[in-house]
Amino acid sequence: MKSGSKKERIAQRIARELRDGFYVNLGIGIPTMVADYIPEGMDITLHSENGMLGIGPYPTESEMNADLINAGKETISETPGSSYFGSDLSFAMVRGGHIDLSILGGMQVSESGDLANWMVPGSVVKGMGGAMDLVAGSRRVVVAMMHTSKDGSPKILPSCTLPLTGVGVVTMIVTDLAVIEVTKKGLLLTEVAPDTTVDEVREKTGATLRIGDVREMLFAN
Amino acid sequence: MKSGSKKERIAQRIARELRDGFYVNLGIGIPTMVADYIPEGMDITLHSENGMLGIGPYPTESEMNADLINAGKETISETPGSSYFGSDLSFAMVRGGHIDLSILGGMQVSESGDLANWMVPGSVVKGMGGAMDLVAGSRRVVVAMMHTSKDGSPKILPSCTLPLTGVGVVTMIVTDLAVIEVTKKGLLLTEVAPDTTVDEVREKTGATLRIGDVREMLFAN
Amino acid sequence: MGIQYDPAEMIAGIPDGARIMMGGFGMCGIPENSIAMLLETGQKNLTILSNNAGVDTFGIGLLINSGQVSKMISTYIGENTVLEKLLIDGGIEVELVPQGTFAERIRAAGAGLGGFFTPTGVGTVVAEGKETRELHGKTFVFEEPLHADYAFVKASVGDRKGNLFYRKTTQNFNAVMAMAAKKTIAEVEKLVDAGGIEPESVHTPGLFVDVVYQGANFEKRIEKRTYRTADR
Amino acid sequence: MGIQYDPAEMIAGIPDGARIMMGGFGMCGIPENSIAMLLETGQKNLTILSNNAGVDTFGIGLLINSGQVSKMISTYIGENTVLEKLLIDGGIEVELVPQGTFAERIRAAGAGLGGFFTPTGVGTVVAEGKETRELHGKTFVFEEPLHADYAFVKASVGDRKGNLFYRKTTQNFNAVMAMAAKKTIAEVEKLVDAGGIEPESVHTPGLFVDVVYQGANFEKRIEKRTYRTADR
Repeated sequence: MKSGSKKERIAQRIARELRDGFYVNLGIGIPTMVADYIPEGMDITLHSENGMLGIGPYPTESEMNADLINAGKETISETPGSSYFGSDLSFAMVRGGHIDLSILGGMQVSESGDLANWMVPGSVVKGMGGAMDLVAGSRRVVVAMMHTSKDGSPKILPSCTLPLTGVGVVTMIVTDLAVIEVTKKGLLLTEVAPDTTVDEVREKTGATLRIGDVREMLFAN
Repeated sequence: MKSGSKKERIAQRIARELRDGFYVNLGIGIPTMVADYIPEGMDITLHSENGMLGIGPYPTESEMNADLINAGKETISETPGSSYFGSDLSFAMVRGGHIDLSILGGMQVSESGDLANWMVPGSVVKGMGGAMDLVAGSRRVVVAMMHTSKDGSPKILPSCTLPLTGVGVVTMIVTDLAVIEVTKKGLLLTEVAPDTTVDEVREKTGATLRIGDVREMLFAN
Repeated sequence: MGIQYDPAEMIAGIPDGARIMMGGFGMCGIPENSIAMLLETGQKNLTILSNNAGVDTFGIGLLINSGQVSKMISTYIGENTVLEKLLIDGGIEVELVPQGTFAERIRAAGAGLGGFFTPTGVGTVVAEGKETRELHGKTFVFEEPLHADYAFVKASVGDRKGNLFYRKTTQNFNAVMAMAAKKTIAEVEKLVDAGGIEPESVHTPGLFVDVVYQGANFEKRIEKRTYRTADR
Repeated sequence: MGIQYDPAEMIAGIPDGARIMMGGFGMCGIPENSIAMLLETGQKNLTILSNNAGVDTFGIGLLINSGQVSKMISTYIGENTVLEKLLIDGGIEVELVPQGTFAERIRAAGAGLGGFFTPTGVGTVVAEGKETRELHGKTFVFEEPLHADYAFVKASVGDRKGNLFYRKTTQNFNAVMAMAAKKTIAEVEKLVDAGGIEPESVHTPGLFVDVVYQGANFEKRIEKRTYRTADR
C-alpha cells in the first residue's frame, strides 16, 4: 500500500472518533485529511487556532481570500454559523478545555502519553506554534502518525528521546498499523489494521503494549 | 453656600484637569457632575466600567433604553464612535493603564495617597464594585469630596482609619475648600477656594500640608 | 453533546448546592427567564456568582427572597435591602470581590489558567491571606480562577449554533461567564438560524454554549430612570 | 494626547533597539504599510514580537533581510529560509514561545497583570528555569507579561476615534497587541468617520490606538493557495 493511502486510512480511522456536537482542532498533515471523512449529517465544528470556528471546505479558485486562512496558512472557506476572534480568545478556548478533540501529528509518543512533535535537536528549530497549548488543553488528544520512522525504527517508545511537546497528554494513537489507547496502566492495543498482526505491531512498537480485546481497524463510517 | 453648589464647584474645578484626548472614568456622585463641565470642543471619551466607551448625555425620556446604562445603573446615551465590550476587557483597560483619569468620591485620604471610600465598619457592607481596580490601574486618580465630614472632622488624615480601597493611589484631592496634590514628599496645597484661607484649610485638614505657591481655585474653564 | 434548544431539562436537573454564575450588571442584561425557571424548580443552598444581587423584587433578589441562595459572590450588593437584612441576621453568606478581579478570575477559569497576579486590592482586606509578589517594581496579589457548575447568560441575539450577540451594555459579565461554567444556558431575545449573526460580530462563540433558547416576555426593568428634557 | 492620522512622525521617531509587536498570522492581517515605512526609516537592532517572521520576500522577512532585526520573539518561523540561515550563523536571536502563551502574555501586559499560571509547556523546555506550581491537582508554569514599545497592527476598517474592526481571520494577534504596547499604530484598509463601525462590533476600542491611518496598495499575499475545483 502506498504511503498516501496509509495516511488516508489513518485519517479515516480517526474520523470514527468524532461525535455529534464536537468542536475539533485539526493539525497540519494527516489530521487535516480527517475533515474529508466527517460522517454525513454529523454536526462537527472545526476550530482553527488563528481565530476561527466553523471551517468549511477549500474555496474555489475565485473564492480564495487572503483574509481567510487556517493555522496551516491555507486558504479556506466559512460555513453558516462561523465565528472569528482573536488569538487570545482562541487559546482561551483551547486551554480552557472547550475543544473536545485535537488531532496532531507525532514524531514520538511515550508509554505514559508524552508527545514529541516539534523539534529535532541538530535540525533548524522552527517553533512549536500552538501545539503545546493544544495538547495541554484539549479534552482528548489523538496522535496521527506512521507507526515507525522511515528507517523502521519505532516511534512509540518507553519514553521520548526528542524534546517534548507535552507530558502525559495523548489519549489515543492511530497509526497505519494500529489503534493504541493511552491508559493509566500504560498503552493498550485495541485495534490492528487488516493487513497486519498483533505480533507485527508489537515488534514495531518500542514500548510495552497491553493487549486488550483486539479488533480489526475499521476505516469507513 | 449650599452643599449642592459646593459640589458643583468641586466638579467644575476637576474639569480643569481634563486634557484633549483623555479617556476618563467618572464615579458616582460628584464625579458624575464633571461631565457637565467638559470644555467645549475638547475630545474627552467617558469610560463606563460596565462595558462602554463614549458615554453621551442622559437620554430624553423616550430614548431611555434598558440595554444602555452606566456603572451607576443610570440610563445613558451613546455618542458617534462609542464602543461596547465585556467586563473583562473593560477592566483590562483599567488595570492596564489605558484610562488617563479616574475621578472618585472619598471618605478618607491619607498623607501618602491611600484612599478609603468603600466601607464603614459597623455599617452594612455593600461592596467595593470597581473602585479598587480603578484606583490601582488608572494613570491619575482624583478624589472629589467635601473637605470635612458633616460633623466637621477631617477626612484628610495622616493615615486612613477606615478600610482601604487602595494604597498610595491618589494623585490629587479636590474639595470644596482646596486643591491638594499628593507628592512623594507628602500633601502639597496648591489652591484654596475664594471664600476660605490657607489657615482655615490647614485647620480642617488632619494631615500635614506643605504649602506651595497657593493660588485661588478656579472653577470656570 | 450537541446544542439544545430547551432549557427545562437542564435547569430542572441542577442539584441543590450548585454554583451558578448569572450575567448582568444591575438589572441590565440579566437572565430573567432562567431565573424564573430556577425559582419554580426550587433548588436550595445555591451559590450565586453575579456582579450584583438584583433588587428586592426582581432578578437574583427573587431567589434570595425564596430562600434558595445560601451564598453570593458579588462585587456590589447595595441595591438589595432584603439581602442586607439577611446579611445582618447571618442568613446568607456574601463574598465580595473587586469587580475587575471578579471578571478576571472568571476569565481565568474559562481560559484554563491556574491564577494570576493583579495590582488590584494590594494593601487592602482583599489581599489578606493571599500571596503578594513584587514583579518589576510593582506589587501584585495572587488571585485564583472562579469556576461554576452552570452559567445563566442573556444575549440580544443567538443563533442555532449557540453564537451570541449582545446589544449595548448588556454584554457585561455574560460573555465571560459563558466561558467559565461546566454548562452554559443562554436565553436570547431573538433566536435566528446559523449564519444570522455576522461572523466577525459574534461575542460568544457557540462552543461555550450548551443550551440556547428564546426567552418570553422580557421585562428588562430600568433601575435608575435618568433622562433630560428633550431640547426640541 | 489625542489620536493622530499620520504615522510618519511616530515611525520615524522609533529609536534603534526598540521592541515592536507586529500583528498578523503568516501573511494574513499583517501591517504591510507600517513595515514598509520602517524599512525606509532604517532603525537597527530591533526586537520584533510576532507570531511568524514573514517569508523571505514579504512581511517581517523584509526587515530581517535588511539587517534591522536583532531578535525575534515568535511561535513559528518555519516559512522564512533567510531567517533559518541567520539563526544557524548566529546573526539573529530567536526566542520561541508557545502560541497560546504568546497571546496570553501579550494580553497580560495589556491588561495590567503581573503574570499568570498556564498548563502549557509543563515538563518541556519551555518551563525550564520557570516556577511551576500545583493548583487544584494540576501543574502550571508561571509566565510573565510581554510588553513592547510599539505595536504595528492592521485592521480592515478603522474610524477616526481609532476603533478597529477586523474581517475574517485577520484579527489574530492584532487586537491583543494593540492593548500591550506603549504606542499603537494601526493601518486600515478603510478609514471611516466616528460611528462608521457598529459600536457592538468594535474589536479594538480606540483607547488602545495612538495613530490610525488608511494604508495604500495592500498586497495581501496568500501563502498557500489551496482551492478545490468548482462543483458547478
